[in-house]
Amino acid sequence: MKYSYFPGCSLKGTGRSYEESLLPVFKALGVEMEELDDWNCCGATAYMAVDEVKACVMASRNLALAERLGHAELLAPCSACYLVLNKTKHYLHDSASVRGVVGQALQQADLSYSGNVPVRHPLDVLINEVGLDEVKKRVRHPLKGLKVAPYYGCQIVRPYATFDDQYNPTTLDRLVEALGGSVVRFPLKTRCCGGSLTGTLPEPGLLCSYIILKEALARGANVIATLCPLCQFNLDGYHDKITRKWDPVRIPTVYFSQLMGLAFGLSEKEMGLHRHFIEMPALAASAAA
Amino acid sequence: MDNQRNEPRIGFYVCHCGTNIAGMVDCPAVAQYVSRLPNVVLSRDYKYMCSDPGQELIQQDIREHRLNRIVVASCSPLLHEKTFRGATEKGGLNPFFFHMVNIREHDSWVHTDKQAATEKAKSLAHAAIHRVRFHKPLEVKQVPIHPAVLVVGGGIAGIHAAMTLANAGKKVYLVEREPSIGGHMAKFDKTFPTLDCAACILTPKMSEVGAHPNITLWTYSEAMKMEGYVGNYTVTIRHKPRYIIEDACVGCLECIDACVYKQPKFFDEFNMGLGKRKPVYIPFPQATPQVVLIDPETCLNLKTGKCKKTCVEACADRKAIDFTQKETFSEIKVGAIIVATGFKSFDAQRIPQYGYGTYPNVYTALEIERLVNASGPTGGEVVLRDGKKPKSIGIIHCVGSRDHKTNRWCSRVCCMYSMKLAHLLKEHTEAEVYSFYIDMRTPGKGYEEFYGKLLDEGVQFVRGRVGEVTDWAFTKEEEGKLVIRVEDTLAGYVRRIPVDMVVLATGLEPQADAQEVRRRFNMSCGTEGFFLERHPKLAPVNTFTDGILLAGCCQGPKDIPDTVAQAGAAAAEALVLIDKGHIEQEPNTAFIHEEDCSGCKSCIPLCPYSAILFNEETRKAIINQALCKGCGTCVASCPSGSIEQNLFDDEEIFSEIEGVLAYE
Amino acid sequence: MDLPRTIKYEADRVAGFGKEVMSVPGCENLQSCIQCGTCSGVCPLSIYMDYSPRQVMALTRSDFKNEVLRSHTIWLCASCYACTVECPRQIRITDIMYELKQRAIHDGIYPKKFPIPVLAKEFYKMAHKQGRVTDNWLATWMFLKTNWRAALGMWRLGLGLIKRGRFSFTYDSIRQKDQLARMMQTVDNLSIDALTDAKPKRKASH
Amino acid sequence: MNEKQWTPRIVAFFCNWCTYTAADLAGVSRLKYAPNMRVIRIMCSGRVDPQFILEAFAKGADGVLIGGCHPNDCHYAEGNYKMLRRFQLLQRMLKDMGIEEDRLRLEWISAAEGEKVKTVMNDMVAKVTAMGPLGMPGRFADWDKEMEHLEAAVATAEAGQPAHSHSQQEVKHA
Repeated sequence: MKYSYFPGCSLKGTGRSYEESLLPVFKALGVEMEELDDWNCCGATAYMAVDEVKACVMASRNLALAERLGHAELLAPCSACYLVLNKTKHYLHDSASVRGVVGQALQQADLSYSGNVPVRHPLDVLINEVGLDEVKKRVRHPLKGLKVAPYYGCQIVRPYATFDDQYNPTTLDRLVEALGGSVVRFPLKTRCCGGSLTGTLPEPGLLCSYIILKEALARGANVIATLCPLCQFNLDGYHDKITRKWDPVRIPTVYFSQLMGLAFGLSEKEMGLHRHFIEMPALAASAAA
Repeated sequence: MDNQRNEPRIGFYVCHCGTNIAGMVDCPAVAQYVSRLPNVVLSRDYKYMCSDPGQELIQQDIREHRLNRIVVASCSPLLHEKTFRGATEKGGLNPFFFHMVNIREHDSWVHTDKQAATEKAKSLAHAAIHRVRFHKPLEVKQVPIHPAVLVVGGGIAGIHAAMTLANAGKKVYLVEREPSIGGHMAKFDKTFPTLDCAACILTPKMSEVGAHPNITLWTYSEAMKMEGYVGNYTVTIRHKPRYIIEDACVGCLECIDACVYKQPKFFDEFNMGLGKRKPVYIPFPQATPQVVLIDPETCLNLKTGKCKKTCVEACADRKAIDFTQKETFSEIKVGAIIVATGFKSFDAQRIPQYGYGTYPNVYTALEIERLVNASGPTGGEVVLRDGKKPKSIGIIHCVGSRDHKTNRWCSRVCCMYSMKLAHLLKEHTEAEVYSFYIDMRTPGKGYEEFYGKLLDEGVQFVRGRVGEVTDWAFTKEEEGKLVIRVEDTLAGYVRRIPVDMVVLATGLEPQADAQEVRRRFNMSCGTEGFFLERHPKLAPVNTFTDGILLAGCCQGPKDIPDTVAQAGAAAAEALVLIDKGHIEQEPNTAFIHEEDCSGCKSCIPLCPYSAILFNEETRKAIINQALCKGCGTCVASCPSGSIEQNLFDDEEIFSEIEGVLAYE
Repeated sequence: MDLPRTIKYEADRVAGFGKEVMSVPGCENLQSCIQCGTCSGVCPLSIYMDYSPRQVMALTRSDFKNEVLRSHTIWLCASCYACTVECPRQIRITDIMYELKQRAIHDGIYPKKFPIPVLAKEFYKMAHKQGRVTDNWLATWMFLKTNWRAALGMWRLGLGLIKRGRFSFTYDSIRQKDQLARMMQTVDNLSIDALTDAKPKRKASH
Repeated sequence: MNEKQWTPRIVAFFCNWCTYTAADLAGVSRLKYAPNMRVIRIMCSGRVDPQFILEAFAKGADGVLIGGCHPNDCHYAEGNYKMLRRFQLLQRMLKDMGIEEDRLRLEWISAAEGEKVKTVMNDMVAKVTAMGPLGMPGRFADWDKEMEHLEAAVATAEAGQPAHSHSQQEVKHA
């Protein structure tokens, strides 16, 4: 299996531990990922607020690069990138005029896009292509005793839910169980973490994060698993502020790929866990056991 | 009349239909155009052709101008063809010298360009003028009718229709697929807005049905197949085995006490699983017929063959239990069929954000009906699944209604039944009751007054569709409760309201097998899946198949008063058919010109009614006029052109084709 | 005491605004809104909004352009799409919010000193210029432009990021910046007509 | 008739029970569609004789639409299947005659599908408009002329030397 790979800005920036963990884990499973050459910003959420058509053009450049690279499908691990790339595909499909503008812009770069590159999330590929049986085979240190709150965030299931149920997604739950961890029932699975509001308007933004952290603790979880760099940043980076505003709700938030790496026997360092603010003693202990 | 066979003298009338037609079609111009066509003696435009003066005009013109063909351009023939044929006949002509042009439904109502619409009207009129010249005088066929009626479905609609017909002295077969009649209404506690007890008004009717000499009641049975045509339907009924000989069972229920299962432990369908039953059971105390049944899925003897059969012992010499019963079939002949198959309650799990099936204290309205019912699983005590009494209750309206992702329609009864439940729950528990609605719909006699009463009682009405029901707490008061998050759109705030119990007012939708039933009885369904009436205003209980009538919620959501009224109307329509003793059949049958028939037999296998026979002596095919339904398939395929169809003959259609393509 | 009048006159409406928004692909269903409030009921941020999402829908449909574009609501939308998937009329509320944000930025009538539109514009500029976005610098610029005091409050976080090797000191960027610039120029050069069904009121550049 | 802009004329055969009723429903629902269709009511799509369709084309129709009940829903059990089989044969024949496939269309429209009547009508009118006039009456006139030439040629040939190929040459010239 070989995929084109679109990391997105976050995975090269504050979310670099996501990439650091994802690449070796997928390699271990025999999934090859080739990074798009000279990819650009996906045209994310904030960009859409200024100019949607230009956002589509930015996203289309990446889609066109993927088409030129020639692998059948494109992997986008960041939820926002995944959403924007898929949204652009929908726009291109639905609107002839957007298609026209994008086509002309791509011509300037000697690129073209025919609409045939599916954009998929690594979790989707993991469950539906690799299969949990393959994952289980590679588990060397089952995540015993780890109580995981599976947190999907919003943009991976909405509005273009394709690989999981938009109300009660279960792919991450099943993955955690395959790794030997236990899953707590977490009704806030898809509730918004506050997104970029945590930085711009701390009160409403951080309240969103606080609720998720508080509820994960209330339900007995000792770690939150996530699949989005912004969610990870919000749930991990603002504990000081949240504690000052409300109560201390210290619980680590890690990427699903990091949990996989630990279960596969890779080290915390290799998984980039040292880059997080909240450490996970429970995880370390169980992984070593 | 002599002039009928002479050179055609056509009278043409174009109807304004007020402004319905005249607003888009230039009626005088159409009349003017037609007046110049060959054989047209007279061409008029008139405000309302279907009115008495309009019909009188036709009759007068026939007499004064010796007309022998009539063409009216107005609405759909499905609406007024009969009217104008009648007028033609009263004028002294054979009614089939009339032809109708549809310039309303097919023209003025669907176009926006007046010139184009007028052109279309002209060319359609032209076709009719061409065609009517070839019309022939025809006789209406009379066919005797079977004076019995089949009612499918034993809810309140079926019960009322059956009783009405039986009281009029007609033979009725009432078929119900559940073990007892009563339908949804039997599960209700009280009825809105009068709050009279559902059982008190329904059960006397149920036992009357059971005892009526004119009614054959078949429960646990289904109408499987229908053949024939209006007046002469043959229906096959399947009787499921209940492992009880109905005639021998006296309803003493001793077998239930004697069952080897000492405690009831199986899912009780009638109480939606809130109660338990044994493998041998009666669905509810007032069930009609008062006959028990045995569930083969749970009965030890039927499952394993190893049981002490204490029930048989208890039944003793009544010998009503028969473990060898198999399903049986009967065939009945009826003149008309009333379909009253009811509705299905929306499956609340399809809206996962309301938590039905996830949180035990989220209930459907139908479950609450059983919970507040004195003969229900808790004896009328409203308690949560853990036995505690709720202190606060939220009722959510429009669950699976007015929602483009599930069902788009308003289910019509939910506002009212939600308020009824709000009243009953308040009465039973003294809890704080919240009612979350989008729009309050109370259009019935005494309904708005009932809303007023509920407001006075202090039910908290919140206008807003609930976003979600969750079990995570943000404040202290929310801990351990279900939390309803909603925008109170009138107060202008988003609110979080903690409650102990959530009630989902689920909407009404078509039965799961509605499509199958539709095919079985040759009906149509609307886009939402309810059975389609012939005309929404003027034929609300008829279907497109003569003699198949509709009653109750299978046609669309409605409350009990409307259901009963509609059932009465369906019974009346059935009586109209039966009391006449015969039915008149459209004479559009096919017949064979023997002299032209080559005897190739290619028509014979095409006829779905086996109406075509082959005369071995003459080596010609013959069509049995009594069996022919007039589809015309054989006509279209006869290689020698020897088959003709009345009203749709080749020359009539060819002339119509020529007419619609004639340019001015 | 100064009591503002809350009545609205017909002159307060901007005729055609609602229709314009509804002509954008994805925004058509707004016409069928039944004001049930499901959007506000599920929105995690509605509790901070001056107008609830439902009210924004009503105001937009009724041409109250100034009220809508000045509202905090459109900027508080974190685009989690909860409203869009729950709406019983399948109105794509999140997309409408985007459309309104674009119009507010275009008309320059968003609430001043409000950091979100500033972030959006900075993001746009950086992505435009570099082809990629370096998140820590983006945040830094935003704070400097809106509320530099708040930036001081973030020093601990910044330090944390540096300590953990998550802070990029340089801008990340693509190689073929000129290529991207040419593409964007093409979009700017395209006449408004070419986009009528996509962006009815789109101006060539911002 | 003065020279107006050409618009297609389409003849439709609608079965009484499903499609005709659906067209009534479209009317009652005040749906709007193109005014080029002329509907002829028949009891069942099974009644549609291939000759009707040929006649319609011959008399100047630019398209023919047949509307019947959905499979399994025919009021007369299976008249629509009979139509379907005829339709498939007829389409091959029309192709040989140089009549484009899209000019003849068969649609299953149930009594509840008023909306579908509108879409089908509009779609068909758009397609036929794009194809332009069919002009069968003119073509028939040409063919008639050809026949005359042919007959004349045969007559001459029979009078003189019996050269078969010669007469065919004549036809091509004509």
